Amino acid sequence: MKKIFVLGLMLLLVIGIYQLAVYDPLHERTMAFEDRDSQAYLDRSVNGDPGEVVFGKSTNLEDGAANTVAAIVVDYRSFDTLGEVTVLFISSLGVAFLSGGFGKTIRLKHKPGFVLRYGARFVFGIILVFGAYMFLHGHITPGGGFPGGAIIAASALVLSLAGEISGEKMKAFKILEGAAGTLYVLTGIVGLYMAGFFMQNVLPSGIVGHLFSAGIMPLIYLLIGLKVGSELTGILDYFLREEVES
Amino acid sequence: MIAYQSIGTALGMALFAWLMQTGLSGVDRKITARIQKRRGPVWYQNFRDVFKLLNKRSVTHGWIFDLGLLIALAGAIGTAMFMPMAGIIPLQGYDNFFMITYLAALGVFGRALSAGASGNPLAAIGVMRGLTQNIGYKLPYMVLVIVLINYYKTSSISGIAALQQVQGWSVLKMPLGVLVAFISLHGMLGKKPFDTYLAPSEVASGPMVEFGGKYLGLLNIAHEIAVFVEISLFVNLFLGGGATLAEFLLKYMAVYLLSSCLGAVMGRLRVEQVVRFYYKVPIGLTILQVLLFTLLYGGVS
Amino acid sequence: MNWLSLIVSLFLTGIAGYFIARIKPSLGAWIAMAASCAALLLVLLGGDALPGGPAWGLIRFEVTPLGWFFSLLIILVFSTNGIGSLAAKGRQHREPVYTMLYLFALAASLGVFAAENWLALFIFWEIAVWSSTFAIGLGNGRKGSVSYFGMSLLGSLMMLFAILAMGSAYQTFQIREALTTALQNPGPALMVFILMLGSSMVKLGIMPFHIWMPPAYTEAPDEFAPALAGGLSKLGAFTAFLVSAYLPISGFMGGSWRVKGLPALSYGLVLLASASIVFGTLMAIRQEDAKKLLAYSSAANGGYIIIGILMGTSMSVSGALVHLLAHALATTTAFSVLAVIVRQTGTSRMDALGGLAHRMPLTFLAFLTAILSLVGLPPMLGFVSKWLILQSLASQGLFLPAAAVVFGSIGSMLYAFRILSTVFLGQLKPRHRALQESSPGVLLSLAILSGATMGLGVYPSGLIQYTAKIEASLGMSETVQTAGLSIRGINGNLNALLIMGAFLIGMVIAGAIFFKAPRSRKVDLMDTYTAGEFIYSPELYHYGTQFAAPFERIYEKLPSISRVYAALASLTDDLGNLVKYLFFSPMPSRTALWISVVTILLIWGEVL
Amino acid sequence: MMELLSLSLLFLGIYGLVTKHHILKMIVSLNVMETGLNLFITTLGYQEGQIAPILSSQFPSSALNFVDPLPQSLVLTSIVIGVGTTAVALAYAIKIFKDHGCLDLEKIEGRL
Amino acid sequence: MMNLNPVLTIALPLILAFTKIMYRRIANLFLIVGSLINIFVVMFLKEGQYLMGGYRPPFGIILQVDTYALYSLLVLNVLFAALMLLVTKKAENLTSSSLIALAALNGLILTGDLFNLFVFLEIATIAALILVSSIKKYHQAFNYMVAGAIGSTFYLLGLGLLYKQYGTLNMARMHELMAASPSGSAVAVILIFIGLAVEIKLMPFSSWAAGVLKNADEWIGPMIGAIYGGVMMIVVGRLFTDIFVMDAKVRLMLSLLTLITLVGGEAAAFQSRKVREVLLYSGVAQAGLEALLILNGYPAIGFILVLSNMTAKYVMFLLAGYMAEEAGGDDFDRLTGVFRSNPVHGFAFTVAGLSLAGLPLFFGFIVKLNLLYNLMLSHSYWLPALILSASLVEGIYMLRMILGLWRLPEGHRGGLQVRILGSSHRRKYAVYTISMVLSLALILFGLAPDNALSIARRARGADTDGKPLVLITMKGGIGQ
Repeated sequence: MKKIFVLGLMLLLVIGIYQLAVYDPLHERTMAFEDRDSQAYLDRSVNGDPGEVVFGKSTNLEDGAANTVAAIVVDYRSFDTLGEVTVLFISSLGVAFLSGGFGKTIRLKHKPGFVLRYGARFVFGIILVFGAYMFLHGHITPGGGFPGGAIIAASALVLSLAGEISGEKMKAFKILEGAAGTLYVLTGIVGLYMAGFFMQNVLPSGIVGHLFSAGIMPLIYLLIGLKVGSELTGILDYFLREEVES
Repeated sequence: MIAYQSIGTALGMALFAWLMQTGLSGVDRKITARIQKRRGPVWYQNFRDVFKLLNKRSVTHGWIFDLGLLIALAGAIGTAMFMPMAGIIPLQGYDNFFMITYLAALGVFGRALSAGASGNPLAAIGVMRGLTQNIGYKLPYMVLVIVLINYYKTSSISGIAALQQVQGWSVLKMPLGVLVAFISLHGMLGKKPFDTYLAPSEVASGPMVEFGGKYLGLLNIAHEIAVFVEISLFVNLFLGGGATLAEFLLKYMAVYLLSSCLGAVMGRLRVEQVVRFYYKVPIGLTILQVLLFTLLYGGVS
Repeated sequence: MNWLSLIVSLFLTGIAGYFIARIKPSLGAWIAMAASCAALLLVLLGGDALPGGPAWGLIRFEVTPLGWFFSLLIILVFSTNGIGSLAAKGRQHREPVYTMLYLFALAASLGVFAAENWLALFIFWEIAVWSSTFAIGLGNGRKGSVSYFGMSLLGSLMMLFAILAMGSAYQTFQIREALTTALQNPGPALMVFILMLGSSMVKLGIMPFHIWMPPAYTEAPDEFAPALAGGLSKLGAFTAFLVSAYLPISGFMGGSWRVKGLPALSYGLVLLASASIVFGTLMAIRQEDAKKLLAYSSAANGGYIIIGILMGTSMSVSGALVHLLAHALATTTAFSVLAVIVRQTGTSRMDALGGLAHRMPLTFLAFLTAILSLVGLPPMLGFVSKWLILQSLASQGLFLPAAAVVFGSIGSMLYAFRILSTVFLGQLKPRHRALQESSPGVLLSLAILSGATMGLGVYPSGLIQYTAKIEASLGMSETVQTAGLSIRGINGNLNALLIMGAFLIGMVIAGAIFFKAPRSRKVDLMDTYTAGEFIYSPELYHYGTQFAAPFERIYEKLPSISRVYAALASLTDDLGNLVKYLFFSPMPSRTALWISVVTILLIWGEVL
Repeated sequence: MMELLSLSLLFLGIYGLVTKHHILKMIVSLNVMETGLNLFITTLGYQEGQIAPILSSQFPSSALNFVDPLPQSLVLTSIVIGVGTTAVALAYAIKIFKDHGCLDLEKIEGRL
Repeated sequence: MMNLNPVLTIALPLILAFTKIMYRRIANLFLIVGSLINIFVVMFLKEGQYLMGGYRPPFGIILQVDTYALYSLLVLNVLFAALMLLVTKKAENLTSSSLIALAALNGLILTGDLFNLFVFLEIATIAALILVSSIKKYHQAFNYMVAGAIGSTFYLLGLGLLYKQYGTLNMARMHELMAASPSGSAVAVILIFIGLAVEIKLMPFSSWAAGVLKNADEWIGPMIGAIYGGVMMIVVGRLFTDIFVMDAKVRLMLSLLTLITLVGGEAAAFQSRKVREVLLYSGVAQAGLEALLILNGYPAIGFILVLSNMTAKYVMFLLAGYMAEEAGGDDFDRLTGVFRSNPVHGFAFTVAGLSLAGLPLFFGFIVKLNLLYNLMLSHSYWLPALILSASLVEGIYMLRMILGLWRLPEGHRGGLQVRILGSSHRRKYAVYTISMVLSLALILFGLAPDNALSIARRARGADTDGKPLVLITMKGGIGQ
C-alpha cells in the first residue's frame, strides 16, 4: 500500500515538473540556442571574435581546442574541473579513512587461471596505451582526462585480479596522485602570476586540430588523467583490502 | 488647632457611651430573662460586675498580653470619641466613616493580639472564628455604607445624619439595604445566632478563655463602648440620627432591644454556616440593592 | 553628581565587589551595604532636581518627580536590606557573585526610573530581570528562578512589542513624546496601552500572572527576598503610572460606553485587579509557609495599586503612590524578619514555629508594625493609602471594586492574625528556647523601616504634598489637596495626627485603669485553662496547621492558576515530541519522503 | 520526450530511496537518480538535426549547427561527483556491515 | 604587496591538502599554516570581481568579493583557524579533508557562478561527511549523505531548468534576465530552495542534523553546527536576495516553511533535556528565523543575525562538546553545577546563551530590536508577535539550561567533579582564550553595535522592494 502511495507521489512530481517547467511548446520558456552563453564557446569568441574557425587552419585563437566540450571543461570553466578533481580526491581520502588504513590485501581464494595470469600481463599494456591516448588527445577527440584515468584504473584492476599488484605499489600511486594534484593547482597559480588570471592559458594555442595545440590543455588533461587513474586504483585497492583487526 | 473644648466633649462622649450602654445592657439582661420566664438581675448588675472584676487579682501571660488589651480599650475609646450624637459633634469635620471602622478594627485586632499572646490554643481558635465571622457580616455592611456615601456625596457621619434630616431617612431610600445592615449589626454585636466565637459553651468561650479579673473588666468596658459605636453608627447612617438627644436615644434603645430580643429566641449557628448564610442572603440582597440603586440614581451612561 | 555617574559607579562597584568578595567573602556584604547607603544619601540630598547627566548614545537620563520617588523607595529598601544582611552571616554571602548581582539589580532599577526614552528603560528593565533571576538562582531551588524569569520575560516582551509599535507608528522613542503623539492619532495606542499594563501587571503579580511570586520568594536567598519583594516588583508600577498618566485612556477610548465615568477597558482591568485582590487574599489565608503567605498578600496589594492608578482621579493616584510606599516598607520589614527567623530556626513553615515573640520582642514589634500596615490599620501608612483608595472608590461609585477592596482588607486581618499567632504568639517550642534577638544591624534596619511606616502613618501630609507634586508633573488636571495636617478628600477629610491623638488618650485612660487595678501574677505559657484536656508538650499545644479550617473548607475547590501554566508547558513538550518523532527520525527514507512531499506541495501550490 | 523519460528515471531513483531500507539498494537507487539527472541535463542542450560540438575534418567550420556543449561539460562534472559519492557510500556500507552485522537500516534503527 | 587574489584562499588549502598525503609526519603543521594564511589573505583582500582563466564574466567563472563576502570570509576563516588550533591532535588523520572543507567553504562564499556553487556545495558536503564519520556514528553519516545527495540533485535539477530558460550560469546575468521575465521560473527556484534547505537544516529536511549533532564532539559540533550552518545560510542569503526574483505567492509558501521550522524547532528544544540537543534544535529554529528574514526582504538584519548566531553557537557547541566528553554524557542532571568548578567556561557559555536568547547588553538583543522594528515599520504585527513568543520559549529553555548548569543543589554532587579539559593545560588555556574572546566580542558588539550595524547596511543595505532599512544604533537612536 505504501509503495503505491509513493509511486503516486513520484508520478505527481514528474508530471508537475514536466508540465510546469520543461514542456514549453511556444518556446517562451526556453532560450534560443543562438543567444545562450555556449554560442560564444562554439565561436571561440569570448574575449574577441576571430571570425570563422576552420579545423586545421585558424591559429592563435583564444582557445585552440577542436573539442569544444573539452575547451569548456579545461579552459573556459577550468575552475569547475579543479573542484571536480578535489571531489574525487576527497572521496578517495574518505574511503581510505573509512577502510581504516593499511590492512592486508585479500588473497583471492581461487588461484587465477593460466589464461588470466598471462593474458592480464598482455592486456594490461594495451589498455594502458589506450588510456594514455584518451587523455593525450582529449582536446581533439571526445574523451579527456576523466575517461582516460578510468581506463588506466581498469588496467590496474585487471592486474590486481591477476594477483600482481600488492601493497607497496600503492605508495607510488599515492605520490603520483599528490604530485598531479599539486601540479594542477600550480599551473593555475603560475597562470595567476604570469598572466594575471588564475588558470590563464599561458602557452600559445597553436593550430586547431594539431596534437600540440590549445596551450596548457593537454598538460592539464595529462595531469587529470594520471590523478584520476591513481585515485580510482587506490579506491579499488581499498575495497579489495581486508581490514586487519590489529 | 482643635480646641481643647472639643477634646473635652469627645472624652465626655466616650464616658457617656460607656455609662449609657452598660445601663442599657443591664436592662437588656432583665428583658432576655423575662423572655426566658425568669426574673433576671437588677439593671445596674453590669456596673457591679465591672467594678468587682477590676478589684480582683488575676493572671498575666506576658507584656504582649497586657499591651493587646490596652490597644483594644484604647481603640474602642478612640472610636467613641469621634462618634457624633444628635447634634453633639465632638470633632467637627473629622468623623469619617472609614476612619471610624478601621479604628474599631484596630481595637478588635488588639483584642485578638492579646488572646493570641495568652498561649492558649482555644483562644487562637476563638479569635479565628471571630475574624471569619467578621468577613461574613462586615462585607455587605461596608458595601451598603459605600453606596450611601456615594449617594449623599459625603462620608462624614454627622453630615449624612444632617442630610437625612432634610431628605428623609435612608430607610425609605433603600429598605433592603437597611434590613441587611440590621442583620450585619446583629452579627457585629455578637447576639445569639452569630455568637459562636464568644459563647462560653463553644471552645471555652473562645478569645475570652484567659481573661479574668481586671483584664475581663477592661474587656467588658471595651465591649460596651464598641456596642455603642456600632449601634449609633447604624442609627446615624440609616435612621436619620435624631434631631434632639431624646429622639436619638429612643431610636438607639429601640434598635438595641429589638436585636437582643431577636437574639434571645434564636439557636447558635456553626462558624461556616454563619459565613455561608452571610454569603447567601445578605450579599444577595446587597447586590439587588446596589443594582436597584445604580438604576435609580447612579448611572451607566 | 548626575544620574549617569551614579548608575555607572554602582555597576562598577558591583564588579569590584565581585572580585573583592572572591578574596574575602564577608567583605561583599560590606560593599553592598556601603554602596546602597551612599546611593541613598546622594539621591536624598540631590532631590528631584538631580541632573540627568550627559547622554551616552541611546542611554539618556532625566529625573522626574515620579522617577525620584520610585528611586528613593527602592534605594531605601535596598540599603536597609543591605544593613540587615550585613549583620547576618547568611549562606548566600559566601557567593562572591551575589554582591555584583545585588548592585546590578539596584543600578538597573535606578536606570529604569530615570530613563528618558523607552529603549533605555527597556534595556535597564531587562538587566534588572536577569540579574535578579541569577540572584534568585543562588537560593535553594531552580523552579523559582525559572518561573520568575519566564513570567518577567513574558512581561518584558509585551513591553518591547508595545515600545516598537509606538516607535514605528510615531517615529520617536521619547517617553513623553511617544505617549502624547499616541493620543492624537491613536493607531496602535489601544494595543500599546493593554500591553504596557499587561507587562506591569506581570511584574506586580496581578492574578493571572502571579504564579512566579510564591516559588520566587520562597526559593530566593533570605537576604535577597526583601529586596525582591519590596523593591524589584515595584518596577511594574512605574510603567503603569507613566502609561496611564500620559495616555489617559479616556482620551482615545471616548467612543465606547463607559461605566461610571470609567471607559469600559479600564473598568475591565479594574475588575481584573479586584479579582486579584480577592484571589490573593483567599490563597494567602490558605498557605502553610509564611513566605508564600506574604507572596500572595503582595499579589493582593498589587491589585490596590492597579485600581488606584486606573481610576485616574487625583486621590486614587496619590492613594496608589502611598500604598506603593506602604507595601514596600511593610513587605521589606516582614521578609527581613522572616530572614532572621529562617536563619535561626531553619524553616519558614508556620506550624513548625511558635512563641518567638518571647525570644525576640523587638523583632516582633517591627513585624507587628509591618502587619498592621499591610492590613491598613490606623497608626500605620497602610491605613492612609487604603483610606484614599476607598474614598475615591466611593466617590466614583465603583461598587464591585469597592467590595473587593473591603473584602481584601477584612480578609487580610485573618491571614495577618494567622502569621502573627502561629509564628510569634502561641507556644514557644523547647528547641526554640535558645533563640536570641536578631543582631543590632538587623534591628537598625527594622527600626528605620517600621519608624518610616509609623512616622508617615501619623504625619502623612508631607508625603501627600509630594504625591500632589508628582501628579502635577504627570500632567493631571487636579491634584490631591492637604489643609494643614489633614488630607482634604472629596467627601471627608482625614487628620491622621488627630486619630493618633485620640488613640493615645484612650491608651492613657486604659493604662490608668489597668495600673490602678491590683497587679497580676506572671504565669508560665503552658499554665492555661485547658477545659479538662491534659496536654503535656508545647508542640501539641500550639494551634498552627489548617489555621482557618472552617473558612478554607468553603473555597476548597478554588482552581489554582499555576495548573494552567503547567498545562501550557506540557502542551509545548508534546508539540516538541511530535516534531521530533515526525521530522527528526534517523531513517533516510523518511527524510526522502518528506523532501518529495514538500516539493509536491510547493510546486502544485504554486499552480493553484 | 527524452526529458520526460529522464525525469521519470530520476524520480524512480527517489522512489527507490524512499521505499527501500537496504543500504546497497539505496546506493543503487542513488545511482539511478544521478543517471536520470545527467540524462535530463544533456537533453537540455539537444535540438533536432544538430551535430556534436567537435571540429573535425568532416565538420571543419565553426559556423555549422552544433549542439549546446555547456550541459555536456556540466554532466561530465556531475558524473564524476556521482562516482565520488558512490565510492564513499560503499565504504559506509562496509563500515555499517562491520558494526551491525546487517545492512537493513530498519533493523539497525530498531536496535539502537 | 602582490595583488592578493581571493582564489588563493581556495587554492592554497588545496595545494596543502594534495601535498599532505605525501608527507604524513607534519600533517597538523599544514592544517594550522593553511588556516592562518587564509586569514592573512582575507585581511588584505580588495573588493571587486576576479575572473577565472581570464574570460569575460557571463562566460567565464568569476569570484566576486563585496562587503557581504568580505566579512563572511573574515568570520569564517577566524572561526575555522581557532577551531583548528584547538583540535589539531584530534584532527590528525583528517587534515587534508579539513583543508578541503576550508577551501570549499571559502569557495561557496566567493563564487559568482551557479554551477561552480554546486561543485563547491558537493565538495563541502562530502568533506563534512568524512569529518562527521570521525565520531563513529556511521548510519547517521549515511543518513546525512542520502539527504545531501537528494538536496544536490534537486539543486542541479533546478539549475538545469534555469539554464534552459535563461541560457546562462553567471549570477549577475541570471539576475538581469530573471528580473526581465520572471514568469515560469518559480518551479526552478523552489527546487533550488529545497536543495539548499537540506543544508541550512530547515524543518522537514533536517533529520540528519539531529543524528549528527546529538553526539558531536568539540570538533564536529562547532564545525557542522556553527560554521557549516552559517556559511550555507550566507549562500542562501546571497542567492535569494541578489539573484532570484520570486513572486509573492512563492515567497509566502517558502516563508510558511520557515515559520514551521521556527515554531517546531523551539518546541523541540523546549522539550529536550540534553545540552547538545537543546543547542541543535535552537539552531534549527534560528535557521528558520534567518531564512524567514532573507525571504521577506530583510537581508541586512538576516546577515548580522547569521553572524551573531554563528559565533554564539560556535562557543556553545565547543563547550558542550568538551563537557560531554569529560562527563561522558550531556543530560542536565549529570552536568548540574559543572560551571561551579569551571567558572570561565560558565561565563562564556552564559554570555553566548543569553545573546542567543536576545537579552540586552548582548549583540543578540540589538539584532532582535532592529529586526522587530523594521518588521513593524512595514505594519506587520503578526510576525513580530510570533517571533517574540518564539524568543519567549527560547529564553525560558535557555535560562533553565544555564541555571541548571550553574546551580548546585545540596545533595547533588553531579557535575562538580567534571574538570573540563583538566588533562591538558595547554589546550585548556587555548579554549579559555578563544571562548572568552568570542563572548567578549558578543558583549562589545552589544554595547557599541554601530560599526556592526553599518557593516550590515553596507553589505545588504539595498532597499529590497521598497522597504527602507532603518537601524537603531546605540549612538544615534533611530538612524536612517
